[in-house]
Amino acid sequence: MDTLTLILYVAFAPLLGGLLAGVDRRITARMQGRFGPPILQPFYDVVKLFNKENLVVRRSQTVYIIFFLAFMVFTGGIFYAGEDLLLVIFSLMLANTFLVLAAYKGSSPYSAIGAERELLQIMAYEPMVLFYVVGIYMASKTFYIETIATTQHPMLIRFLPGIFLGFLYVLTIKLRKSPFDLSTSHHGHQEIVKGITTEFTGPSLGLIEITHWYENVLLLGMVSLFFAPNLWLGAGVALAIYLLEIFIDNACARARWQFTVFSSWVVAAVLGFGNILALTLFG
Amino acid sequence: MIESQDFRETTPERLIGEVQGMRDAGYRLVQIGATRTEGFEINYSFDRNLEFVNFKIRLADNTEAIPSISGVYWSAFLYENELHDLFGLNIKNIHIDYQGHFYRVARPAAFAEKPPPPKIKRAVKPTAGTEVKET
Amino acid sequence: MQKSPWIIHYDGSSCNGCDIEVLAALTPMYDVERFGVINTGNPKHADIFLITGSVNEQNKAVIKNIYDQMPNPKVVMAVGICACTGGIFRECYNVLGGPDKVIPVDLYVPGCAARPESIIDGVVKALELWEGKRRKRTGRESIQT
Amino acid sequence: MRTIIPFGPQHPVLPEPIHLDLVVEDETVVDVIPSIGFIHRGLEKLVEKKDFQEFVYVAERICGICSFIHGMTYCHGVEQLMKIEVPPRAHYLRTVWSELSRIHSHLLWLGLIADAFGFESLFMHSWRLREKVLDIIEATTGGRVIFGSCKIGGVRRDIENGTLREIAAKLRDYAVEYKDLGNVFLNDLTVKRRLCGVGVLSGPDALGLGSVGPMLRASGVAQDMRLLKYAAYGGIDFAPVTAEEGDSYARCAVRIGEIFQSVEIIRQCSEKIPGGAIEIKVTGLPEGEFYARTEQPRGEVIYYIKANGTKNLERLRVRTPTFANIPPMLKIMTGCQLADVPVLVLTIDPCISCTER
Amino acid sequence: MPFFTISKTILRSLFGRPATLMYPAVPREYVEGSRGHIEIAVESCSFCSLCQRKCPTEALSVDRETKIWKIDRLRCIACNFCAEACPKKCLSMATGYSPAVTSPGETEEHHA
Ligand code: SF4
Ligand code: SF4
Ligand code: SF4
Ligand code: SF4
Ligand code: SF4
Ligand code: SF4
Ligand code: SF4
Ligand code: SF4
Repeated sequence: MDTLTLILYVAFAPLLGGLLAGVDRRITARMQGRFGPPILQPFYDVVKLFNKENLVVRRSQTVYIIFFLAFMVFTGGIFYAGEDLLLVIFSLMLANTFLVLAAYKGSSPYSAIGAERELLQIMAYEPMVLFYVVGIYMASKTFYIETIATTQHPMLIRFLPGIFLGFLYVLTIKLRKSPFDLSTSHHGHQEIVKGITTEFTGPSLGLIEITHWYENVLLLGMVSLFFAPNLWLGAGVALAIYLLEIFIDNACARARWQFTVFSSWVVAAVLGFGNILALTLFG
Repeated sequence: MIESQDFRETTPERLIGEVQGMRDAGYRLVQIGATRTEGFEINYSFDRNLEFVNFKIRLADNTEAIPSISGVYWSAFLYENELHDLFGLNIKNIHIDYQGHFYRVARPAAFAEKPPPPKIKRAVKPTAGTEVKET
Repeated sequence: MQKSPWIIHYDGSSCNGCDIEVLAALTPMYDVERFGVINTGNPKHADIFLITGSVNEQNKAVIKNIYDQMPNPKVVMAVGICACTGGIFRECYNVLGGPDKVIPVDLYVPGCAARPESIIDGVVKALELWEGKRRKRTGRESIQT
Repeated sequence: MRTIIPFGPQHPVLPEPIHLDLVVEDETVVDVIPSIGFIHRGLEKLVEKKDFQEFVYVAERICGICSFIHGMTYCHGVEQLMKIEVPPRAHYLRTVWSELSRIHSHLLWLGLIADAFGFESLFMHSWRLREKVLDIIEATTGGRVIFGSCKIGGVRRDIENGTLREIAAKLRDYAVEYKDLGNVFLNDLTVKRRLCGVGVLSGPDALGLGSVGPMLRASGVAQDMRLLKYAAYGGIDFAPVTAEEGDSYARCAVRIGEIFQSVEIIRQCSEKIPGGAIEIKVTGLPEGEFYARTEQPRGEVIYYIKANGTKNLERLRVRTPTFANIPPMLKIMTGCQLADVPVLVLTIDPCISCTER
Repeated sequence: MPFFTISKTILRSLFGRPATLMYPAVPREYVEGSRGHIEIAVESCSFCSLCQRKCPTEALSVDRETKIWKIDRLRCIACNFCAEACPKKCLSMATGYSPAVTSPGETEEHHA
C-alpha cells in the first residue's frame, strides 16, 4: 500500500468499476430472462455521453460535478494509498455532498426531490459507516489503513461480524440497489424519473458515471478491509458480495424512504452498536 | 339475448330530483353522454346490479342551462366538463369546473356541429406523402 | 457505430398498441438492451426520440418541448402508422397528423401495431443515422470505442 | 416545503400520457389536479365518415390493449340494433379471444405495477409470460395487439376445435408459472409493504364514485358485466372474483385471480364450443339506440350506439373503464406518499387512449 | 419464506437460457396468417377500385386508365379488408412488416 497502489487505483479503478457495472447489467439481464447488453456497454455509454452536447441549467452545476469526481478520486486515492480511514470517510461524505449540491442547482422538481432523497440516504447509511470506522479501529487499534492491511493480526472480521453484516446492509444503499435505490437508479424510475441525475446531460452525466465507478471500487475495498491482512481473500469476498447485491437488487421491490432510514438505523443500532459494545466488554 | 334497456325522459328542472332518487336507491352513475340530433340529447345512465336505467333530456340547443349533478354524484364532474368541452353544453355549478380546459381541442365543441351529409363515394386522390386533409 | 442509444418514448394520440409493443421490445423476448438501449424517460439523457401515435392540439407543445430539451445529436423515430401519417385517425377533427407536423422526423417505422421486430430494425437504422449526425456535428471520427 | 410536481404526460413506462399536477408537501401529496386531452382524437365523430361496417377497424384501435373487446362490443351493439343472430360458434370464439385479452392485459398490468414499485425483474418476468399469450393470439388472429378478428355478424377467422383444446392445455401449463409469479405479488414482504393498506377504497365509496371492474370488485362488490351473458358467457360457469380490503393489494389479488379464471373459461369454451358457421351475412342498416355493456380487463365499457337507418351511425359514445375509475383514483391519491403515486395511478390500470378517445 | 420469493424464478433464469429471440441475428419466423403487409398479383387485377373504396385508411389508389395500383405503406394498417373485398382475389396478406423508411416518400406503384 503506497504510491504504487495509489497510481494503480487512479488509473484502473474506472476500468474495474466499469467492467463491474457491465457484468452487473449482464447478470441482471440474465436473472430477468433476457440476453443482456455487451459487458463493455458502460464504456460505450460513457464514450457516447462525451460525444453529446452539454446542456446545463447553471454553469456551477458542472463545477460541482468536477468537485464530486475530484473528491471521489481523492478519497479512493487516500484509501488505497493506505492513509487515515477517518479522512477517507469524511472526504467521501464531502464528495457526495457535491453531488447533492449539483442536483439542487438543477432546479427541476425531480432533481430537487432526488437531492432530498440522496440526503435521506446519507442520513440512513452514515451511522453505520461511523460504526464501521470505530469497529475497524477497535479491532486493529489504528486508523491507518496501511497498518491495518499489513500488520499480522487475526482477521478483523472475527471481531466484527455484526459490523460486517450491518455494512452489507447499507452497502445496498451506497451501491444504489433496490430496495434502496431511492434517489436514482440505473433505470429512470417512475416516481422521479432519474432523480438526482435528471438535470445532467452528456459529459456531466459521463463524469457522474465514472465517479460512481471510482466509488464502487472504493466501497469494495472497504469490504475487503474486513479480511485484513488476507487481502486476496478480502477481494474475493468483496466480489461475491457484489454478486449478492445484484441478486438482492433483482429480488426486492423499492422501499419507501421511511423504511430505508429507520431500518438502517435499527441495523446500525443492533448490529453495529451491539458489536462495538461486545468488543468493549469482552475485547 | 337482448339486454333490457330502460329509457326514461326527464327535463332539466326535474333532473336533480330524479338523480337524487337514483342515488338514494343505491344506483351507480354509469355515464353521462350527449348526442347531436336536431337539437341535443343528454343521457344519464345508472346501474344497480346490472339493472340499467337511462334518463334522457332533450334540448333545443346548447345554450340552455342544465344543472350540474356533481353535487349528488361527485364523479359527475368529469362527464360534465367533457360535455361542456365537446358539445358546448351550458352546465351550471360543476363543483370542479375546468372552464373549458379539460380537453384542449383544435375545434371547440366540435361535436355540436351537425354531421355532414353522408358521402356517396370517395373521391379518387393521390395518397402519397403525409399530407393531412383538412376536414 | 453508436453503441449506446438511449431512448425517450412519448406516446402521442395513439391507441396504446404501439406503446405496448415498444415496451415489449424492452422485455425478455426482444430485449433491445442487447444494443445498449435504455429507456431513460428523461429527454436530457436521450439520443433517440421515439414517438408513437399522432399529434393533436394538446400534445403538440409537449413533443416540441421534449425535442428541444434533447441534446444534439438526436434522432427522431416515428413508430406505427399513426405516427407516420396519422393512420386510421387521420380524419379525426382533433388529429393534426404525424409528429412530422411539429418536428423533423428522421425515420418512419410502419405497422399497426408496429411489431417489436420492426422496432428493433428501426432502432438499428436510427443508430446509423445518429452516427451520421454525430460526424457532421463534431467533424471527426468517434473517440474510439 | 410545498412543491408542485408534474407527473406525466411523458413519463418512463407510464404507458400513457395523463398529466397530474401533484401538490406535494415534503413527500406527502396534498392535492391532485388531473388534466387530460393529450390523446384526444375525437374518433367518435369518425362514425360520420366511416360506414358502420368499416368502423369496426376504428373501434379496435380505440385501444391497443383490449382492442378485441372494443371491436366486439361495437359489433355486439350494432348486431343488437339490427337484430342479427350471430352463430353460436362465433360467440364462443369471441369469448375465447376476450379471455385471452384479459390474460395478456392482466399480465401486462402486473408487470407495470411491479415496475411502479421498483421491482424490475418481476416486471420482466410478467412480460415474458405475456409474450406466450401473445403468441397464441397471433397464431389465431394474425395480430399481436390488434386482433382484427371480429366483424359485424360474426368473426373473421375460425379456430379449429383441436387447436382450441391445445390452447387450453398450453394455458394450463402456463398457469404453473402464473402461480409462481402470483406468489411473489401476494406473499413477498417487500411487495406487500408497498401494496397493503395503500389507497384504501371502501365498497360504498367505490360505488358512489362510480368505479368499475377490478377496482370495484376489490372493494367487495361482486359486479361483472359478463354476468349479462353477452357472447357465450351465458353458457359458461364462473363467478366474479372479489376481495374485501379495497387496497392496492386487494386489487392486485383480484387481477391475479382473474387470470386463473380466464384460463378456466377458455378451457370450458374449448369443451363446449358448438360447430357451425362463424358469421352470417349482414343485410339492412341499423336504426334505433342501444347501450352495449361488456367487461373489459379494466371493467365495464359502454358503447352507446344511435343509428338513423343510414350507412353512418348518428352517434357513437364510448365510456371506458378508466374514465369511470379516475374519480376514485383522485380520491385515494389525496394524502398519499409521493412514492405511492405510481402505484396508485397503476392500481386503476389506467388506459388513457380509450378514456379520451 | 416471505423474502426473496422470486429467487427460484430468477436463479432458474440466470442459469438457464434467456428467453430472448436474438432478432435480428436470428431471423424471425412468423406464424402462418400473421398480418404483415399487403401483396398484389397485379397481373390479375382488373382495376375495379373496390379495394380503394373499402380501405379504411385510404392507403390505396387505383387508376383504371393508366392501370396503376398504388399503396402507401405508411398508411396501411394491415387490416386485410381490401383483400377480403377484392373480387379478383389478387390481394393477399403476407407475413412480415414493411421496412422502416427515412422519408414519407412515394407510394409504391404496381403497373399492369
Ligand atoms: S420505469 Fe424505470 S425502472 Fe422501470 S423499466 Fe423504466 S426505467 Fe427501468
Ligand atoms: S399505428 Fe395502430 S397500433 Fe399503433 S397507435 Fe396507431 S392505431 Fe394503434
Ligand atoms: S380499457 Fe384500456 S386496455 Fe381496455 S380497451 Fe380500453 S384502452 Fe384498451
Ligand atoms: S383505458 Fe382506454 S386507452 Fe386504456 S386500455 Fe382502456 S381503452 Fe385503451
Ligand atoms: S379490388 Fe382487387 S381487382 Fe379491384 S382494383 Fe383492387 S386489387 Fe384490383
Ligand atoms: S390492409 Fe387495410 S389498410 Fe391496408 S391497404 Fe388493405 S384495406 Fe387498406
Ligand atoms: S382472385 Fe384469383 S383469379 Fe382473381 S385476380 Fe386474384 S389470383 Fe386472379
Ligand atoms: S411495380 Fe410495376 S413492374 Fe414492378 S412489380 Fe409492380 S407492377 Fe410489376
